[in-house]
This record gives sequence, C-alpha cells and structure tokens, in this order.
Amino acid sequence: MSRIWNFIKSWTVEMGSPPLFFQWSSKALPWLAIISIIVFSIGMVWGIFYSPTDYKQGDVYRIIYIHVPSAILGQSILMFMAICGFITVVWRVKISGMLIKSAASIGASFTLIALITGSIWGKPTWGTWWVWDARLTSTLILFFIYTAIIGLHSSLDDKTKADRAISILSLVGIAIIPIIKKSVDWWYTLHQPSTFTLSSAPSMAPDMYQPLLVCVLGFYLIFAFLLTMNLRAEIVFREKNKTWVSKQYLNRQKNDK
Amino acid sequence: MKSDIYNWFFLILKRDLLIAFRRSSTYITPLIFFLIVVSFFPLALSPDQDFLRSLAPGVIWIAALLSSLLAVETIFSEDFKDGTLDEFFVTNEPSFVLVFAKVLCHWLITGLPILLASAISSIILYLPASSFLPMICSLILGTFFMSLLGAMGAALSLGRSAILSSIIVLPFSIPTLLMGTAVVSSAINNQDYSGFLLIMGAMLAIGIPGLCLLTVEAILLNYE
Amino acid sequence: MKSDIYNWFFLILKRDLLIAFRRSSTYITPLIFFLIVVSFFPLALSPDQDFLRSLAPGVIWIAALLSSLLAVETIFSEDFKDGTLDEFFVTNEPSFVLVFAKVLCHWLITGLPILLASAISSIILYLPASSFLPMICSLILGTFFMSLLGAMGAALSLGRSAILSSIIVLPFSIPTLLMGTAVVSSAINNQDYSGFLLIMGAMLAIGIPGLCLLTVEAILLNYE
Amino acid sequence: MLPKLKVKNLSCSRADNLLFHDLNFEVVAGKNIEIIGSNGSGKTTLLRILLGLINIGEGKLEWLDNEENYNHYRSIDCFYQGHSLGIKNLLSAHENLSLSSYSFGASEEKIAYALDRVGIKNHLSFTSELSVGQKKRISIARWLLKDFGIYFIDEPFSALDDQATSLIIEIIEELNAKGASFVITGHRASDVISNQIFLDHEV
Amino acid sequence: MLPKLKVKNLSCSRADNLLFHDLNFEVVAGKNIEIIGSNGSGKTTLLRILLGLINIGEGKLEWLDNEENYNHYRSIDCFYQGHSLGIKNLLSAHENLSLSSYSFGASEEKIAYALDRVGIKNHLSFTSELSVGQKKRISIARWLLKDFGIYFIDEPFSALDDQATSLIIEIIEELNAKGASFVITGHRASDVISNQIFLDHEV
Ligand code: HEM
Ligand SMILES: Nc1ncnc2c1ncn2[C@@H]1O[C@H](COP(=O)(O)OP(=O)(O)OP(=O)(O)O)[C@@H](O)[C@H]1O
Ligand SMILES: Nc1ncnc2c1ncn2[C@@H]1O[C@H](COP(=O)(O)OP(=O)(O)OP(=O)(O)O)[C@@H](O)[C@H]1O
Ligand SMILES: [Mg+2]
Ligand SMILES: [Mg+2]
Repeated sequence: MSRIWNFIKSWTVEMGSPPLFFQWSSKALPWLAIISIIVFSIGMVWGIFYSPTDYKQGDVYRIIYIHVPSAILGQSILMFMAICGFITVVWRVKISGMLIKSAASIGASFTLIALITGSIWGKPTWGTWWVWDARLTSTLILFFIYTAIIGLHSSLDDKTKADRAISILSLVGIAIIPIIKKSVDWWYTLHQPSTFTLSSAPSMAPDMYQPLLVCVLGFYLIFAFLLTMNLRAEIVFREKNKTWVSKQYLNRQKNDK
Repeated sequence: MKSDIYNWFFLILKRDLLIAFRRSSTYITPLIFFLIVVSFFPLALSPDQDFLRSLAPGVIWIAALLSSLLAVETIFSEDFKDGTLDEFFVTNEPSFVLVFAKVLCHWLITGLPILLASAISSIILYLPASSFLPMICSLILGTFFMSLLGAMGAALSLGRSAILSSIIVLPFSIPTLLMGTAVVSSAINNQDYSGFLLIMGAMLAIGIPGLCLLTVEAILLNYE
Repeated sequence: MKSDIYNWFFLILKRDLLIAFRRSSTYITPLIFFLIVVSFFPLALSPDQDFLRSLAPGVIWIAALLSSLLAVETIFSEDFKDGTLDEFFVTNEPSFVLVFAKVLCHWLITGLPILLASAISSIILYLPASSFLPMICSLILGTFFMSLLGAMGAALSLGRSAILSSIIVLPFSIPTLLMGTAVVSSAINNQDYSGFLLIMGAMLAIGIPGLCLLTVEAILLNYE
Repeated sequence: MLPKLKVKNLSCSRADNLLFHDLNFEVVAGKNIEIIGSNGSGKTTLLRILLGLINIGEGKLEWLDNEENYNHYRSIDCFYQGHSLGIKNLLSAHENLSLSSYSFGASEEKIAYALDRVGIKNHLSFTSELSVGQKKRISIARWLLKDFGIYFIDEPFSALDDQATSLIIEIIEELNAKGASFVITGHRASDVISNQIFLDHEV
Repeated sequence: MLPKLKVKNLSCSRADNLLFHDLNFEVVAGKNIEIIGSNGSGKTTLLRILLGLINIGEGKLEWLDNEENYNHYRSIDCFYQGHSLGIKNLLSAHENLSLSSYSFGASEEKIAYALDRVGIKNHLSFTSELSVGQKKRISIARWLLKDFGIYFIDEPFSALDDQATSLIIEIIEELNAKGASFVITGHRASDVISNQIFLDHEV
C-alpha cells in the first residue's frame, strides 16, 4: 500500500516538475487540441443539426448540448481542484498548486455558462430567467465558491502562497458542496412543492441522449486542453526568470527559423 | 494654481486606480458580496416570486449599503500604515482634494461593480423592468453618498476605535436606505419617485464638501 | 503535559478577553449592527405584525450571520501585525489549541452579544415565545460555526480587506443559514426541529477539528 | 542669507511628560540639523510639529516666504519621511516615484536619474518582493525628484547597511550644495552633521 | 559539550534570487552568533527558517534533544523576536509580560525582576503611549522570563539609544553565563559577538 502511495507521490512530483511538464505537454498539446476539437465539433454538430426536434419545446431545447455539459464540468472541475488542493497541502507539489489556479477560472467560466444558458433556456420554457429552485441555487453557490477562490488568489501578491491558500479553500469547498445540495433540497421542499424538478423531466430519447454524451466528452477534452494551455502560460509567467524557460524559448526560436 | 489642483487630483486618482487594478479582488469582491447577500434572502425567507418582488427594493439596498461600507473601510488605512498619507498632508496642496479623489476612486472601483450586481439582482428578484432606471439612479447617488460617509468613518477609526466608525456611519446610512428603497418601491407601484431622488441628490450635494472637510479633520485627528 | 495544554489555552483566552474588554467596540459593534439590520425591515417594508412574524426567522439569521462575520475578520490580523502570532507559533505548544482558543474567545465577545440582540429582535419582530428557546439554541450552534468559518476566512485573507474574507466565508455559511431558519420556522409552526439542530451540531463537531487545522495551515501560509 | 525656518521657544508635552522645552534653532540653507535623543525622547513628535502634522506644541514657527517675510504659514516645499517609508507594494519602483506626492511635477529623466543614483534597477515587478532596506533606497531616490527646501527625515540611518549609509551621506552633501537643508533624527551623533540638538531628558 | 543546533548546507532562494548558499554553523551553549548582511540579504528569512516558521530552505537542521540525540524536530525552548516586537498596545507593561507566550509558566517575581531590569516602571496605563524604543525595552524584558535555550533576535540593536544598547549587551552576557545562546542579526559587525556569519551577496 505504502509503495503505491510512494509511487504516486514520486510520480506526481517528478512529472510535475515544471521543465519536465513543459516538455511532455508541448508534445501532447497538439494531439489534445486536435482530438478535443474533433470530439467537440462532432457533439455540437450532431446535437444541433442532426438530433430530432423536441415535440414540446421545439428547437430551443438544443441549448441542452451546451447547458448540461458545462453544468457537469462546473462541478467536476471543483472536484479536480480539491484533489490538486490535497496534493498541494500535503506534499507541496508546486505544479498542483498552479493546476488549481489554472482550473479555477475555467471552472468558473463553465459554471457561468451553465447559469447563463440555463437562464436563456428558462425564459421560453418557464417564463422567467430565474427560479429559486434547489438545483439552480446550488449552481449559483458553486459559482460563488469559484469566485471566492479566484478573488483570494488575486488578492495575494505572492503566487505560490496564493496557490496554497486556494488549495485550502477548494478543500473546504468540496466538503460543503454536498451539504449545500442536500440542504437546498430540503429547503425547497420545506416551503412549497417543487414545480420544476429537473430529474422528473421526461426521460430523453436516445437520439437526443447520444449526442449529449459526445458533447460531455468533448467538453471534458476541451477542459483538458484549456487547462494545459493555462498551466503552461502560468508556468512561463511564474518562472520567467529561470534559465530553462529562456532556453525553451530560445530553442523554439531556433526551430522557427 | 487651478490647473495644479487638477493635476494633483488626477495624480492621486491615477495612483489609486492603478493599485486597485493590480489587485482584481478590489472590484470583484463588492460585486460578489452583493450577489451573495441578495441570494441570502430568498434562501432564508421564501423563494416565492411575488413575495420576493415586494422585498426586492429593500434587499437590494441593504446589500448595496453593506458592500459599499465594507469595501470603503480600508480606504485610508493602507496609506496611513505605509506613510503615504503623511506625505500627502505634508505637501501644500489642499487636503480635501485628496479626500475627494480617494472617495471618487473608491466609488469607481466599488460603486460601479455594485451597480452591475444590482442589475443582475433585479432579475433574480423579479423586479419589473420599469423600475430598473430609477433603481440605478438612486443607487448611483446612494452609493456615492455611502462612499463619502464610509470614508469619514474609516478616517475616524484609523488605527483605533472602530466603534466610532460603525456607530456614526450606520445610523447616518439609514436615511439613504429609506430614500433609496422608497425610490424603487414607488417605481414598482408606478408612483412618482422624483422627490426622493431629489432629496438624495441634495444630500449628496451637501455631503461632498461637508463630509470631505470633516474627513480631513478626522484624518488629522490620528496624527495628534 | 495535558494540564499544560489547558493552561496554554487559558493563557490565550485570558489575554484575548482582556484586550477585547479594553476596547468596547469589539462587543458593542456586532450588537448595534444586528439591531440596525433588523430594525431596517419594519422601517422600509411594512410594520404589519403577521408579515414581520413570517419574516422574522430569516431576518434574524441573516443579521446574525452578517454581524458575526463582520466581527471575525480581525481575529488574527492584530496579532499578526504586532508579531505576537509569530511568538505563539514559535513555542512548541500545538497551534490548533491557539486557534481554538482564539475562536472561542471571539465567540464569547461577539456571539453572546448577538444572542442578546436576537432576543431583543424576537420581540420587535413579534416572534411567539415558544420559538425563543429553539432560536437561541440554533443561534449558539450557528454563530459558533460561523466564528470557526470566519476564522479560516480571516486567516486566508490576513492583511487584506474585510470584504474579501466575507466573500470567502459567505458561500460556506449557506447551510447554516438554511438549517437555522428551518429550526426557527419549524418551531413557529410547532413542527419538530430537532433534526435540524442535530445536523447543525454535527457540522460543528466536524468543523471544530477540521476547520481549526485548516486555519493553522492558512495562518502558516502568511509566513512564507 | 535668511534662515528658512526659525523655531522659537518650542515646547511640547505628551501625556504629562515634558518632551522638550524652549527649543530654539534655525534651519539655514545648505546646513543640516541633527536631532539626537534616546527612544521616546520626542524626535518623531518634533518633526511632525515642525511640519504642522500635529498641532500640540507651544512656541513659534516662522517660515520664510518668497517675499522674504516670515509667516506662520509654510510656503516652502518640504520633504518628510517618517518611520514608514511611503512605498507602495503594488507599484513598481518607477511608479512609486512617478506617482508619489513628492514627484508631483517631476520629469521623467529626473525619475530615471534618481533610481539610478540609489542603485535600484527599474524592477518591473512590484516592490512587495523587496526587503525593508531596498524599499528604503527607493524612498531615498525620491529626495532627488525635485528641489525641496527642507528635508525632514526620521532616522535615515537606521536599518541600513554601510554602502547605503555612505550613499545617503553623499546625497545629502550633494543636495546641501544646491541649498537644501536636512533636519534628521538619530539615536547617536553621526559624524556628518555638525549642528546637533539633543533632546535628552530621562527616558 | 554538544552543540544545541547544527545547521548543515542550508540554502535558500526567494523569488529566483539565491539568498544564501551552503551555510554551515553550530549553535553552542553560552556562545553567540551574529548574522551580518546588508538589507535584503536574507537575515530575517534565515532566522525564520531556523525556527521553522517558514519552510522554504534546503538543507538540514539538527536539534539536540534531552537524550542527546539530534532530531529534525525542535524540542529546545526558543525565543524569537522579529522586526515587530510582539507588544500589545492595550496591555500594560506587566500584562504584556505575564500574558505573553514566552511567560507561559514564569513566576510573578521573574516578571517584576525583568521589568525592573530594563528600567520600565510598571506603567499601569497601556503601552500604546510608549515610544518604539520603550516598547523595545519591554520586549527585551521578556528575555529574562524563562531560561530559553536559544534566542533568535532580529536586529536587537537598531532603533536603540546607547543606554539601551549597553543594557542589551549586559543582559546577553548574563544569559550567556547561564548557558543560553543568541543568534542575532545586524547590518554591521558589533564588537560584542565574535562568531560572525556574513550573508553578503550583492543587494
Ligand atoms: C440558470 C438556470 C439553470 C441552472 C443553473 C441549471 C443547472 C443545471 C445543473 C447543475 C445540471 C446538472 C448537471 C449534472 O450534473 O447532471 C443541469 C442539468 C440539466 N438541466 Fe439545467 N439549469 C438551469 C436551467 C435549466 C432549464 C431552463 C432547463 C430546461 C427546461 C434545464 C434543463 C436541464 C436538463 C434537461 C438537465 C439534464 C438533467 C439530467 O439529465 O440529469 N436547465 N442543469
Ligand atoms: N499619540 C500619543 N499619545 C500620547 N503620547 C504619545 C503619543 N505618541 C507618542 N507619545 C509619547 O511621546 C513620546 C515621544 O514619542 P516619539 O515617537 O516622538 O519618540 P522618538 O524620539 O521618535 O522615539 P524613537 O526613537 O523610539 O522613534 C514617547 O514617550 C511616547 O510615549
Ligand atoms: N514573501 C516574500 N516573497 C518573495 N521574496 C521575499 C519575501 N520576503 C522577502 N523576500 C525577499 O527576500 C530577501 C530577503 O529578505 P529579508 O527580509 O530576509 O532581508 P533582511 O536581510 O532581513 O533585510 P533587512 O535588513 O532589510 O531587514 C529580500 O531580497 C526580499 O526581496
Ligand atoms: Mg521616532
Ligand atoms: Mg530583516
């Protein structure tokens, strides 16, 4: 058991050393870009042009292909950040701290997209932009947690410090999310019966569902791609004075010639 | 001499805006704080649409006051600690220009985000679109007045007794709160709200010179 | 060794309580703030008894959360600035005892005034007497949890503005808000509220060790 | 030449302690004054009284104005540097100079020259990463931004290494040559400044 | 006698600057070490690394424990005094001693003696009215509260008058005689302490 533990530790530490990461990520990046763009476009095109029109909502429902994947991503990214946060707090792996920072803004954006697309969708279907429903509310709170993390990071001038600070916050965040989901559920049912529970919506037809799955996968890949890009930018920014960074760029310039 | 004062004013404004923009939390936090406080009310009270709409003016105004007050509280403290406030007072330039520049800068970096946040809140609290414009107008006047008041409170509590600040600032903010709420609720009920706006404008007109001068005095108190 | 930790704990508690009592603003401000927030509702909305009674649980809880949060924000900053926090960390005594002692002290000087203020408010807002006890119980658990959370926020944002630590803490305080209002409104409607109290207790039980340890981490961060 | 500032019978007490009593001195162009006293003897207080930052002293301050009259009102440009240095962490070294109240009206070349003179390269990054001493150098750079009449500097020599100390002395002499005067404080007599005022009552 | 602390190959860099590299020294009972360096050379950082307040150095610290083994974990009581003095303005001089973390377990007589020793009468009022130097004296009084193994003092001699300086030297010698060691920092070599470590890279 402890050997596996040690292996994970040494592996993360090693692969996470910024120069090494930079090396393997620059090889992986083009592939990641190609694959994620292909999967994402397949999902989008399939969903938006080739899936059947909903008999009740018409074509508005197609917003689902953005809404649901981004809502899912919004939650997964916080989970991812909490894992990185754990690694940062316990082992002080530098790069996992940068990972949280790079993931935070992506997570916030996806959550915001989910909120906005949801609102846009809500206007025609529910007749209002916003309802204080359990799921919506907890998504809003999720967004607040992201902004708290981002705000904290920006307020600290020392960036390695800031990384550790937001690791702590994302650890607390992940612990509180299930409580919020649960309590918000109770809260709603306490006052009045839920009018718009999403879970009791009619189960989807498979030819609507399949493109959705592809979209979700595409969003995950896009996240991986954006994350790598963000992280590389972050590394270059943080280590701009280190020799390996200037070397990297010198090499790049030589290759360009 | 006159153009000198303008340059002086812009020097301070530029300096403070630059520092504020270097730390994005200065303008993001009031916005988020506002939204969180607003979302507390549906959570703690009831998510019912009609109920929330009737509550909305009060809720938005409470959130605006709180976030502007909280944000203003550090307006002088950093300059005081690192000695730059001393330097501004040592020059022969008029000090109330300094105070006004700092208040204006503060309003730009917190008041504007609060306006944005209140626009979002008016949607999630189901405010009718017709009340949007009066709400924004009253908020502009009100948050600026709060920045002025808060600056005075912050000056009084520089280094010591925070009690003075909250006891002075909170009661004085109540008229603004009541006026502001009155503007928005009148607008919702299609009543005339211009009277309230006028009163708020008048308060601001008196407040700008009056409170700036008092704030100068309050800052100088800390040097004795 | 064990009695040593107790003595250590009481040393910190005594020191902090003494300092707090020398500066009356520490315990008066939360009380005044609470009362101002609460009294705003009858003023701005409607003085109708039934309306206010329906509002009361939420309003009291929102006021409690906000005032406890505002007060907690300076819990470590002074010790950090004047170097005493360094000294506490240099000794070989366990640091989470320090954090817990400071949180407890903070709760004593702000949580208790809040309880007093909420007792007064329950009269202003026409809460039935039967809901008084559950309200106090839930507030005790809730404000203590808020002090813990706030301490973490304060440690993370040491030296930064108050509003930053509030936006860190507020999202996490929502479960407390929901549970707390649920307790009071169940009590008003003569429903069983023990379940909610239990959950609040459980959150506190997990929060005390967990948040104290994370707070220690957060404080140490500021030294790097 | 007329003295820029005449201090007459200045006394001050704080919390029932007499800090100083019947001080009389004059600040003359090109000459410096060193105020020496142990901790708590009132050096900082004296400087702040002279500048009008606090208003608790008794006695007379007379400032020279452009028409060679003496006024209670100060029209001379003064530079004050207290225990805190007046350096903003979030501004770069250059911005700290160009946006400080003392640089008001200073040209870009002056700023570049001043930074160069104290040996601070224009760090593009924020000054938050600099040490106390490095910040002190930046604050010294500001002495050079304009021609101030009198410099009031609180303990310029504390927390400085030898190199920086001799830098300060050099700069002081240079500014003296241009007619500026320094009023500085310290705990023991430095060898550089001849005119010394001792604030020595018991601690 | 075994050294209380062995520092082996300690290096540290901050924001890409190497502050110090391969430091090796030992703290021996009754002997002092002075760390000398210009501003920003990393003196404060070194003290904090030694105490474990920050965790950014590379190298080894070995502390003597009761069984005469060396551990990474520090079991020796240490006294740390940074640039800020650890004095509470709202407490009186006496309370500042009796309620400080260093007084934990110190007797009432020790406190009275310590205050007396540094020449501070037990001001019943708060310390907020005292000057920086007077506060420094109070903080020095705390050295005497218990028998600490090692005292880490950041710039004890800055901002002090001659009287206080000699007081400090006296107290250090007194504590040395009891077996305590001092690790202090400064900008230039003081005459009192023989063992000196220079942190001198360029500023
Ligand atoms: C601002 C408003 C909205 C927000 C914040 C929101 C948020 C969410 C979230 C968090 C999920 C869960 C994703 C997951 O983990 O599976 C979700 C799923 C979903 N939402 Fe929304 N939503 C909003 C509006 C809407 C509207 C207006 C509709 C359509 C009437 C809608 C339809 C759906 C559907 C069909 C799912 C997938 C349900 C499932 O298969 O589990 N949403 N939304
Ligand atoms: N705000 C105040 N209220 C009352 N007394 C004060 C105040 N500020 C300073 N004092 C007292 O005035 C005296 C002089 O303080 P001051 O700061 O001028 O001393 P200093 O000579 O600058 O000392 P140091 O060398 O330590 O900087 C001190 O004894 C101090 O106790
Ligand atoms: N939090 C930090 N982040 C990055 N760099 C830092 C930090 N704190 C200090 N430094 C840098 O580390 C170096 C050493 O700082 P330190 O405070 O240890 O210097 P010092 O020798 O104590 O100087 P002084 O004599 O001015 O007190 C400085 O160059 C400073 O820029
Ligand atoms: Mg002084
Ligand atoms: Mg130092």
